[in-house]
Amino acid sequence: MADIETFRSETRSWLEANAPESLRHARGSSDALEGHWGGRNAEWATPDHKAWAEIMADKQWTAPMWPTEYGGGGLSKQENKVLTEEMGRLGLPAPLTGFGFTMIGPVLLRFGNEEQKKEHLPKICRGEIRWCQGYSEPGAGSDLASLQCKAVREGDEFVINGQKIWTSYADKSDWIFALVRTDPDVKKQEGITFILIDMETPGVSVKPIQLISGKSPFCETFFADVHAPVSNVIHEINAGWTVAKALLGHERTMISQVFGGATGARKGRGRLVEMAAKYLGEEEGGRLADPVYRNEVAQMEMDVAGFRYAAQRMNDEAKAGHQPGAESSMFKVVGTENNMKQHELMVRLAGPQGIGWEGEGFEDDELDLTRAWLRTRGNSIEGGTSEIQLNIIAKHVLGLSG
Amino acid sequence: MADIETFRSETRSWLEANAPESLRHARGSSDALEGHWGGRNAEWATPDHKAWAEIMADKQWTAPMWPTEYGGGGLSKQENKVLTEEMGRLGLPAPLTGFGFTMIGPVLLRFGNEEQKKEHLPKICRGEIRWCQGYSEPGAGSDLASLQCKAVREGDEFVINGQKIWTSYADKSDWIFALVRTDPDVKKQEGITFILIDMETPGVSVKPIQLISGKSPFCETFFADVHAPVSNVIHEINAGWTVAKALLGHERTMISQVFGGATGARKGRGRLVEMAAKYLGEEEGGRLADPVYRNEVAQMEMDVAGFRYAAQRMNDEAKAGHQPGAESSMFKVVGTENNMKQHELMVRLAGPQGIGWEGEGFEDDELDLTRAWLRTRGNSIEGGTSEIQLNIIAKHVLGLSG
Amino acid sequence: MNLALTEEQQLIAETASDFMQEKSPVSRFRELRDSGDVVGYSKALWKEMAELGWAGIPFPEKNGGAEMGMAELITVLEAAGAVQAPEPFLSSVLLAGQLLDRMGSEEQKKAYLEPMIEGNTCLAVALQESGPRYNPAHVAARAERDGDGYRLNGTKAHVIDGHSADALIVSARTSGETAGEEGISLFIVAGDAAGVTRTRQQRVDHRSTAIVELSDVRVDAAARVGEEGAGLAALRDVVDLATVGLCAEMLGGMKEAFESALAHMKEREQFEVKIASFQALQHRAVRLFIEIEMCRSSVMAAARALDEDAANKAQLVSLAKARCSDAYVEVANESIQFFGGVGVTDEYDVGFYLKRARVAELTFGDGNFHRDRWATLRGY
Amino acid sequence: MNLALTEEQQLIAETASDFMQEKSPVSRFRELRDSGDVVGYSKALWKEMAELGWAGIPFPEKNGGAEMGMAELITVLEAAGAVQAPEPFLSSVLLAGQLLDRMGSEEQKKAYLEPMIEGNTCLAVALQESGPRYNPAHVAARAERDGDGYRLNGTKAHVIDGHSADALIVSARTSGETAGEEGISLFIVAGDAAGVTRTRQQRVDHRSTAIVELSDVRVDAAARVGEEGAGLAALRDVVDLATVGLCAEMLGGMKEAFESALAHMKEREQFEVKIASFQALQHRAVRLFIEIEMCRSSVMAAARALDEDAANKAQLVSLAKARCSDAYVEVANESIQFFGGVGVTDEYDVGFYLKRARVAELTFGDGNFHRDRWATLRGY
Repeated sequence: MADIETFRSETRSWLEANAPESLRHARGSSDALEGHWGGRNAEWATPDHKAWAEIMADKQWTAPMWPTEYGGGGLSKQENKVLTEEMGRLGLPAPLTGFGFTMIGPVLLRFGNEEQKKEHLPKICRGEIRWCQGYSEPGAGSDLASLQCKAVREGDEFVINGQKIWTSYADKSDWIFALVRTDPDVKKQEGITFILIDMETPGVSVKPIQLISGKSPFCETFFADVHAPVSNVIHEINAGWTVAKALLGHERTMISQVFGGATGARKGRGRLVEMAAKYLGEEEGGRLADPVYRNEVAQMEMDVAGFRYAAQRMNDEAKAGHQPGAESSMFKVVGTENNMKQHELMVRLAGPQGIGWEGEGFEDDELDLTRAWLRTRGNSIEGGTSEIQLNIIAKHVLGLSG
Repeated sequence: MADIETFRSETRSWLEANAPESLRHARGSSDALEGHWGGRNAEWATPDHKAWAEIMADKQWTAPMWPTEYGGGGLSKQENKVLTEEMGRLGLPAPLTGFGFTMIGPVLLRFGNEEQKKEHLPKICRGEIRWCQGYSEPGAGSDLASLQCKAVREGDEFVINGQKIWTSYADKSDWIFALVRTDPDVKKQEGITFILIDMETPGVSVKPIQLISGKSPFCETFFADVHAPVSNVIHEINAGWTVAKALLGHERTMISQVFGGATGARKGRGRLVEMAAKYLGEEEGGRLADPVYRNEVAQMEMDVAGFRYAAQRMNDEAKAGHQPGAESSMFKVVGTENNMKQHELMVRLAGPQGIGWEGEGFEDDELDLTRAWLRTRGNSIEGGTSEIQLNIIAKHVLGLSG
Repeated sequence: MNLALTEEQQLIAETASDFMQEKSPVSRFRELRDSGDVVGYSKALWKEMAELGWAGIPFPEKNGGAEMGMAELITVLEAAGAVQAPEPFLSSVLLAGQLLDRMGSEEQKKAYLEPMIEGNTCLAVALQESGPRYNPAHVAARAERDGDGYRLNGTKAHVIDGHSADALIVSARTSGETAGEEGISLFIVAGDAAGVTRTRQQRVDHRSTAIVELSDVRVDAAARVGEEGAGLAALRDVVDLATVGLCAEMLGGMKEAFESALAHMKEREQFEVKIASFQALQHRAVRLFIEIEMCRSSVMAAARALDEDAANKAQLVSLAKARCSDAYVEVANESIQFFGGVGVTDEYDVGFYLKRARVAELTFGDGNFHRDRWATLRGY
Repeated sequence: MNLALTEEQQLIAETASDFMQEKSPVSRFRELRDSGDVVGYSKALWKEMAELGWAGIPFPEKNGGAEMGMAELITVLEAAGAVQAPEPFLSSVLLAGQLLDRMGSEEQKKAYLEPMIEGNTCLAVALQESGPRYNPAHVAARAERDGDGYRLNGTKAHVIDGHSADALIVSARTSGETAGEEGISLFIVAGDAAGVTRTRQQRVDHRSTAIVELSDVRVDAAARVGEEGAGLAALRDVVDLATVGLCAEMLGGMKEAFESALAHMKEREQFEVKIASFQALQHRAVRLFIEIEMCRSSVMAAARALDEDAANKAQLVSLAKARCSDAYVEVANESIQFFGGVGVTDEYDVGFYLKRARVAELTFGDGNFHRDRWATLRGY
């Protein structure tokens, strides 16, 4: 206990001494989706953000729990918690974020060989390389294992041809980790390889996807005779499905956490109530004037609160040593549905002001809301459709065969 | 047109002259489920009810559209409509009702041989024999064709062993029309025979079924070495499934009509509104005091009204010559669900007064409501589950294979 | 009331459907949107539709109409909804046209109604203002006597097709206070009249409404539509007509979205089988099918009740709009789910239906509004 | 707040579950019902349960309790709910016992609380009257000063286990008007006291409440529980406790109904396959599973909020009750559907759960009531 308190005071002093003044108590500092992603063509919000990333990279605290030999901080879980708390105390943003830290990094640590770890992890820690994920294909949605993007071995290289879809930020990324079919003649899960590809390799091209809500980070990524060395294969050739599954479970958990955290008014009047009051009026004393919408707002708030307690229970049980089962599927379904319903309700509360697209006659918040609502329509599809999650629970939790 | 007006005036005069005074404008006269069923052990509400049945049987108007040689009235569709209207004008009840008229009668007219028609139809018309239906078995619910009740041929007889369930009013019926397995070695639909059995035959026994709502008309019916002549087979041996299917479609239509007609307040304040006003109060001017329940009441009334217009459209389209498709499945699903939801809402409106079972502390109407609610729970199961109806529509209307 | 289509109605429906599929497939709407068009529809196509007689369906023959009713018009609107045809039936035919037919002088009909029926002009009604959403009595705009005419001041909002209309019928108070039932009068004003400022409001469904600011707009007495102070009842009536017209369009939209998803399900394979074979999806699809059928019956009943001036016509309008409002959104949401990821891309058409569903829901009152109205009409 | 079970809580839960399965399977409840029993539960089994310490869980050690809290008690109630054990935890422990613990004099605790904790008596609280359903301020019954005591008059209704309780705590007005917040006092009265008439109300779940008529019932000042006029706040507190206790029972019930249906689905064949293999049913089953998990989290959170006297405890009570009210009915309805025809026969147990679900829904406020309360508590 003494050690950890020492660590806390040292951390606090160091942060006080080194963190740029301008980033302290900055807005949005806790939003894991909107950090700074680094990369060859990094876009920094301010010079201080860049400096902050460098300072932390030097300190090896951009990936606090990764081993020190790969650029990480080597901190224990407990120390990491202290670091998070102390950064929170100062309201500091994460110095760097992105799929390097949340996806390919953990995969490399678990499945990568020494050479691969030495090559890639330090660059992630320093924000030099931005990663994207090449999993989905137009013909393989929920049935991911039916993917067709082909990699044919020629000597020490694979030659890759095919297409990926839903590759978030592919247009801004430097490397992609992708699933490719290396053996078409075996059971579909058994012919898949997990491989790393530099996006600057000739033959790689990217086309952004327009969504119903407008611009999006999603892209289509095309491979035309793209050469990648065999040494870029993670784990073994034709054993990519094992890697993919590990990462998918991880992704589902992340998504469910995002929806668990992103919604809901913990204290005071939430956004829903404020909107209902603004658009439908309130009586003296603050009671919402429309009793039927009031009931809907209450139901929605209660659904969100219920979800939060369910998420807390899962965390508390995990701390108490319970192995999580298919909970992540449950949270994916409920979290996304709550988020969708909440946005639908907000649009309905705003009424004719909730259906603007752009231009005059609507407030910026109103236009943002409309786009956000449309964007949420994808929530129950992306990251594994709700139907797939229900299948997983039916099979693995309820034991319903089928 | 002249003819039909003559028929109308004659019918009117005859009814005025012959219908018992006490039955005119009697309550519940239009309730098709609660008429008088006749039979060997007929129970008549009053001597006038018995007299009315006899008068009408003599006139051959208990089955107005059946051929006169079998005891029917031989009326045209148009004449029958006039008769119904004129009986309605006087508020007269149907003289006789039951599965003889609605089920086995039409089956005999379509599939029976001359001898069978001569034998059974006049007795139905005179209310001498009450019929029940032996279709379902404990092991064969939605999958009716998997029935196991066995009939083995011995000379001119079948010897029947097995059990039926959900045989409505079997304890009060004289004859049963049943599906039995006469060939276990072929495709399940092809080994079924439709046969008539006198319930007084040795080996037939009946046990009433208690439902969650209390007593019910349903029974289990057991056959232990029951002998029935081969001449009691309707249509051909092993061709019973054809007969059964014809009857099932007919039954579904009847059920959907019952739920279409039984619900919903066409004019003035319906029962739902009256209950809401009684149990939750109303403001001056009659507005319901609880706005959230008011919204639920409106939604329910609108669902019922919507169903009514859908039923009317089906009828109007049928008149215009459209062949009905799988509409009866749709109406079965929606009609039963509306009925169930409406009863649930009524119980919720009544609150603590809606959950009585018997004895003091509750009004009779309240106790009836509780039982009625529980009884409706079976609506989406009996007569073909909602799931089966959805399967039928998916396959036959939407062309979704599966 | 007969809820089966007559042969004549069947013929109109088929003609409209064929025309829409040929001349106005969804790709036409997409091109209109992508072209940066600011009118919101095609004036040329509007003219073609008018030449087929559709703009004149509910009007007297002497004005160039067909003297038919809602029962006929909804078959055209359903066909339009199926392909997202944005031509101004609601604004020009059902709101402005019906107001003129009911309240207008012969001169006004000649000047405004007949050219619209011929497809040469478009009209709009500026009846809403910001604030309580669906109440046409909520009028703060004022019309003050000015010599033998009036001077109009105020701001109207959410005026359907108001940005592009050749003329606007404006509701304004000649007496009474905002939200009062009495004192609302109607005036017809040229879209480019002095003192009229129109701001286009681009909606998510890629159609437009307008904010119309009236600043000392001078009109003659002859511009008044109907008697002074007698506008509200007529406004309510035409809003009911337009509501049922909108419902028919919604019906066409939900049916098309659903059928496109069904077609996708029968084609798309996952796990080596068509996704149409998954029973969980089948049952959900059947639920949508049933809901669409229920909507159709309600819309047809409401249209006929209006044509027959039935005592319960307002109830039936609410029945149809509440059901269609909830159903269209649900059908569009589910259809996108059946499409999967591609369903949320702009490349696919199904997103248009979700956007239109939401706009339609929030036009002329949503489900909650119409359930409340139903209850009020039924005295509870 | 920690939402994982501690080892101690885990142990209590397992003990309770084992006991209930062994000593009180659903068949025991069925026999009780069929025997024409009028008490509504088994006094012998209540004694056994008390001997295991369950009636004393939330009470001080000096009164024979275990000094634990709702977090522990709900594990027992969940086990009871699973097997439809009707023993009087709500009435005796959570309503009457908690009122005595909070408001009672030492003499009252000795005389009433301790024998109940030992399982020798049962208690009930007569707080409801006919009229506005779930408002404990709606008290018309009056207590008038009579010498050094009081004279009680009025009629209480829906008194849980009131027919069989040895003693009743009655709310009555010492001042103020019906529905007023002030002036409600509590009195403890023997079940067979002169002037008390109890009418058993048999409910659909085969348990009983009572109408209690008080006709010039004379009690001493020592029968008053707490200060004069100070009863309402305590009543509200104990109703919240009992509500969460009821939620735990509901949770046990819905889980058992669901699992029995699941077991049936895995066994029953239709069309040559287990009905468990139908995807449409699978997805519906998963929805129920998720709903039950959500209920569990809410109930556990509410119990802990009460134990910790958290600022938002009342909100959490409403959260749990609204969710459990809607979920239990839905789970029971769906479970019966999964059973098919046999599910609506009295021979199968699943009907008990539907009946209890409805009664529980309509006890201490239904979903609408608690959504309204949530909104009010959150200031909108």
